[in-house]
Amino acid sequence: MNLQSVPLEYYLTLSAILFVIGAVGVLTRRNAIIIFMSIELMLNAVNLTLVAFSQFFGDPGGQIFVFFVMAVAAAEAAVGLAIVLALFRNKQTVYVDEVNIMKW
Amino acid sequence: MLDLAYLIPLFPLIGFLITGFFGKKLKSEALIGGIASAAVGLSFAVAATLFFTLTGLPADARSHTTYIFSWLAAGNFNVDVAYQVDQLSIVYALIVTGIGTLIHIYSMGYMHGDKSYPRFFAYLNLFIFMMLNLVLANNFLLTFLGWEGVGLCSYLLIGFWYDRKFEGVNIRFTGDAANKAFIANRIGDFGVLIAMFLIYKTFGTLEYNAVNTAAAVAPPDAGIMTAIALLLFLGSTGKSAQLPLAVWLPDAMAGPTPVSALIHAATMVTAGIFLVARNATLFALAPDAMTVVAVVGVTTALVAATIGIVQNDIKKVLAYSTVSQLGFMFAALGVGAFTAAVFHVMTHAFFKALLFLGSGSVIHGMHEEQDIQKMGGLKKYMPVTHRTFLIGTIAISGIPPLAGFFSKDEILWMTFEHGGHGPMWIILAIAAFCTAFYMFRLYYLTFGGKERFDHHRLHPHESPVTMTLPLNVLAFLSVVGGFLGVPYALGFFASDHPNLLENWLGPIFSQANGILGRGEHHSIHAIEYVLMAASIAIATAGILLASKLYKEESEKPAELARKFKGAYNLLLHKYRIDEIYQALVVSFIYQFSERFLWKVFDVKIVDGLINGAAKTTQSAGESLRRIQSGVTQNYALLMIAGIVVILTWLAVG
Amino acid sequence: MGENNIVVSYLPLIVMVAVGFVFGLSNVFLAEILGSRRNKTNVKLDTYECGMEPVKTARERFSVKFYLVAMLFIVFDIEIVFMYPWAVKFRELGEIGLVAMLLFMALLFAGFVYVYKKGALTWD
Amino acid sequence: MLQDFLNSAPIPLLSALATLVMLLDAMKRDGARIVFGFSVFSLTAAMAAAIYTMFLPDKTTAFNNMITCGGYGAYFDIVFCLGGVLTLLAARPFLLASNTEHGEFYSLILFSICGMFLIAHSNNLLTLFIGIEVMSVSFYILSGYLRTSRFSIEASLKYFLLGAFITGFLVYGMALIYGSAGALGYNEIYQAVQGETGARFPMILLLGMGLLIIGLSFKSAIFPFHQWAPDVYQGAPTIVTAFMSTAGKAAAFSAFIPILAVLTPESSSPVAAKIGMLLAVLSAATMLVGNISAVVQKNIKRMLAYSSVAHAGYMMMGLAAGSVRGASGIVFYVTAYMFMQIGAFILISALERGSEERYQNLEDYAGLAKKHPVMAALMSVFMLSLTGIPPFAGFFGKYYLFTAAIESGYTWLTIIAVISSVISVYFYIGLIVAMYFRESDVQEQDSRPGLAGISLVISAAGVIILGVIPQFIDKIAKSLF
Repeated sequence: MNLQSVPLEYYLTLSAILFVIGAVGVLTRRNAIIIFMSIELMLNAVNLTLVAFSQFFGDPGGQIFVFFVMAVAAAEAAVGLAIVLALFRNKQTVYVDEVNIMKW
Repeated sequence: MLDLAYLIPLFPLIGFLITGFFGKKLKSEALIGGIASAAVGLSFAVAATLFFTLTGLPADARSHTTYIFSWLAAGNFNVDVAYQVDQLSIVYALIVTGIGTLIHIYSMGYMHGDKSYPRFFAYLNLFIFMMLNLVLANNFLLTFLGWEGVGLCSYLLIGFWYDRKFEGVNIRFTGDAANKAFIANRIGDFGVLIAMFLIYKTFGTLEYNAVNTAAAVAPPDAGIMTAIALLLFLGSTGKSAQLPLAVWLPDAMAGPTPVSALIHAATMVTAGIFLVARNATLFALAPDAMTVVAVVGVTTALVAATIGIVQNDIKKVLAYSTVSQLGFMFAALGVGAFTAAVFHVMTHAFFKALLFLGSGSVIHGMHEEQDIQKMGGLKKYMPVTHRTFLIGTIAISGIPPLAGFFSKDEILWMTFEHGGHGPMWIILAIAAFCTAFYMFRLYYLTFGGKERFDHHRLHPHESPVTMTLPLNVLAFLSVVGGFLGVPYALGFFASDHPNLLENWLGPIFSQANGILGRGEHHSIHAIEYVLMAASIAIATAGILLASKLYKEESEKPAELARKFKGAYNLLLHKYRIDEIYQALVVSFIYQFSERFLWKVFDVKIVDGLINGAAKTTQSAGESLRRIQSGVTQNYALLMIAGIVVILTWLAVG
Repeated sequence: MGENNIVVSYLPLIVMVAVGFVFGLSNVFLAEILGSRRNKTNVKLDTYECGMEPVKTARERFSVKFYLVAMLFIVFDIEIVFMYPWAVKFRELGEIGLVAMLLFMALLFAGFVYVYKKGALTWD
Repeated sequence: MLQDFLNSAPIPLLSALATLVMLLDAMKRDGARIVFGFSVFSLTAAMAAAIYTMFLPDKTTAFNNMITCGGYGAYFDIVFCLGGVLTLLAARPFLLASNTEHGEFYSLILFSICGMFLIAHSNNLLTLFIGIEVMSVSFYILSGYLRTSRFSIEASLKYFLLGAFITGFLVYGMALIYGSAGALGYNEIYQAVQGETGARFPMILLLGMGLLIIGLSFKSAIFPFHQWAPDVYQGAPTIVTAFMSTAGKAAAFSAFIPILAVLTPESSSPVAAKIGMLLAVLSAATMLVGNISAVVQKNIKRMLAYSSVAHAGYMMMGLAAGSVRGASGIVFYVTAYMFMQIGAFILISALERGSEERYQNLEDYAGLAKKHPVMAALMSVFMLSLTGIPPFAGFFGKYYLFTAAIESGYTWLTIIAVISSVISVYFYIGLIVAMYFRESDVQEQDSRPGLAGISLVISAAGVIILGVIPQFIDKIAKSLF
């Protein structure tokens, strides 16, 4: 059951795939909440990279970074939800493609 | 002590800031005018102090540069804000601040009740500040800043009453006159700018002393020197209203009269002379350019003087007189008589400011009437104005011992001695004759003879003391100012060097004089006395002719005008210079553009280039804005695309 | 040998799955055997959900106040992650660590005071 | 420990004061006036502390090398505080006019400045990340501050979604750099990049650098990551835009300079050349896109937003140059830009007086010189400076950057910069022409700027003073490196 037995590349590849899935989600979904969830997925993919490197180097710095990324993600989630709520009250929609009065 | 030079421009700057920003808050006119006048007065006090400090120093130590701060520095290119106090700049500073103070005081009376009273004084103070930067600068760039600054102030002040009617060729409002001045000056500035580039390229610096020394020690190619000198002179013709850029000055009379006196007679228009005098060495190294300067000066002097004979607007007569006198100064510069030119700048500042202020007093007393045909007999209504105006008129006509005689006679003598002995002297003598004639014509039509105005409508009155005081001071200066430059021929019995101004300015021009081969020798030529007598006789003749024609009401002038109808009309219309320019600039170019430019060049090429560039920008903007769809995810898509491209390029490329 | 190893190491998991499966199934049958057979009303046959109606429209709209509390919960909850590493290294960090954590808690408390004073926790 | 606090005084001081401001706002009902006063005091105190640390004898680090002290960071602290004070002074009349004054506004401004402090002082990827996020989250909220306005909320949503999206890339870049260098601290990264250990995963390092540059480019609105800027700057409350577009941009560049110095220690190496070329290309594209797009705008805030994109492009020239002169040029430009851009936006905010209808379009500015001569004159000063006409600050900003680019061999970049400056004349001077030479038949009631007047005068004075004695700031800027 030694984590070290799984090569670093596997973690990096997995996190890259997760990251891309998240990015694709941002580009394809219309619902602001789901877009934000996709962003969270991207952040967690990065967390995986950080933890993998941290384990690889035996340096706790990367893991500490992960904590901060999580805290920041939580703060962003709170703010994001608030913004989406305010948007819904204002325009009765959470679909981002319907929010485009400012353009050109 | 000499480090205090920065105070000279500082006070007017403070004055400008106060009157400009808090002028509206300060309700009292006396306070605003007082602050503005005091600011210039303090500058004058400082300048005078520095002057006396300089006199206490040995002649070769009378140049001091105060570095304020480094303005621009990049590599070897270094320009400081630094003020250079020396014999030339202190003379100019004294003229600017001294006459400036008097005109500020005068303006307090003249502008009384104007709705833009604070604005006027703010502009005046700003002008003084800029003018002082121009003359005190130790390098071309700072002078150029002042040069542009005075141009701006001149523009603002000509157009001060921007919605008033004003007659002129293609001019209907004073604002148009301001624009005309602006454009003519821009042409000149272009020359100065190019000259600066050339100077920097040739000498690697823009500091006056360094440039002039470098030029004297190792003169570069004569072609470059001629180019530099001619370009600088182009700038001078713009600022000092010489042919072919002289057209703007008469129209600049649209501004308030104190402005005409300060800017368009005493100070700004002599900036061109300053520029040449400051770079005397550069000009001395370019003899061809010197000839051009002399010829332009002489021609302008004559042309403007003849136009002045038939003008009927009191200020326009004075304006053409100014152009003509400036021509005298350039003629002096052109023959290498730098001291004589500066001397004439000074005396001219005295009597021309006096005449303008006097005319302002007349206009004030006549309720904005400017046509001398509708005046006459003002002698008894305005005694002080009359007396001082008469002094100014005599001074400019060149009757000894008033100031104008000495400076004008020195120029005449120098052009005779160094300018080919004959032709130039004769032309200038004719110009001098015209000067005496039109000035006395002006005097008689205004103050003498019958009253030609409507008594029921107009009640001429003497001006308040704030206006008459400067008149008296300037009149005094016009009387005694000439003794600063007594020629050796007249003063040899009192001293070996009776010409105080020449002694004073000597070190400044010694380099240039050395190049020109002028020693400091003095000798008495019999012919000098003959010429002196001749010039007095010429002036007297002009005066007598004027008094014969205009002293009493008579039909003679009208008769003459009828007899020489062609010449009269030509003069009345200023040799049709404006119309010629009109024809050249508008008609000719119009035809040219209609036939060629528009149909071939413009449609085919310019449309393809200029409009094309503008259209390309516009349409590029239009297509770029399409990318900005307003939809968040499209932005994200572009970002992703950018990220992919960048990362691929980093990884592969 | 490797294969053998894997089987051995996963054995407890297999056992746990089996036990769970057996326990679940047996409970279903036990309920049928032991339970009362009288009064089979609709209410009694319903799934037990702590008093809430189990079947109704899925598109119910919650009060926005739920979201508010949820957001506050996320923010305060996540701060706990900073306490775990501190707790693990508590002894080595010593006094400075304690002071730093107190400072951190004070900041959190300031946030709490702000939330409370702004009335974000009052339901009505 | 105590020494650390003293050396990094502005950061803990402002953090504590900002928390106090927040609590004060919660405790005092209807006490916005007091909160405002205390906020201004806090910023002034932080600025004093920054000036104090700027004159520390030597440049040190604090808290286990997490942040740097004094010097470079302190200079930026002063700039941020200045921007904050100018914004706060103008914000109060703006908020009162739109009847939306709440204490949160002030504490959010303070918190965002805390974030900027961290960015400028960061000596570790972690502090950089936290700083960026503290600033950004505050900005998300501030741009949606007028939550009943559909413009404001749309701006907020767009900014938030795109900002969070790019945060993912930014952190990914940091993770990759960490993976290559094996540490998060700048000092360790610097050594790793120079030494043999740095070659561990050169490709990962390169990709990490790319992603980090991309993340910071978004924050400073560099093409093609600029598209949020026009929408957000237009939609956000004008006073917030004033702050975001100046201090926010300054903060992004304050992060750029040290991190690039760490990542490309040898300016002659192929990696440095590659990164330099990338920055130069981004810079050129940004200037052109920003200025060309601004030409066709009708809304003044949008026009200025595009122009701010273009100015980010100018500043990036200094990064591409990669020299001390480039870096000090950026420092000067940031300072000059702070005054001229914040002045222009504050002026708009003072004119619109809380209405989202007034003074939005360029045509509304016709004849402004007759109605509000002082306002028109100030606006002209700002526009001339933005165009880069001497003797205003903007000219010297461009001058320093252009010379820096030429010295580093990017002559083509300078040519593009000059061309795009010429394009920008069209819309900057266009506004002046509209104000002075067009007539308007709309009657105007008196509108006094109130406290915003102080901000405007300070900004205009700054623009002029920097234009007259640029050497003063330039010398300071050069001494920072």
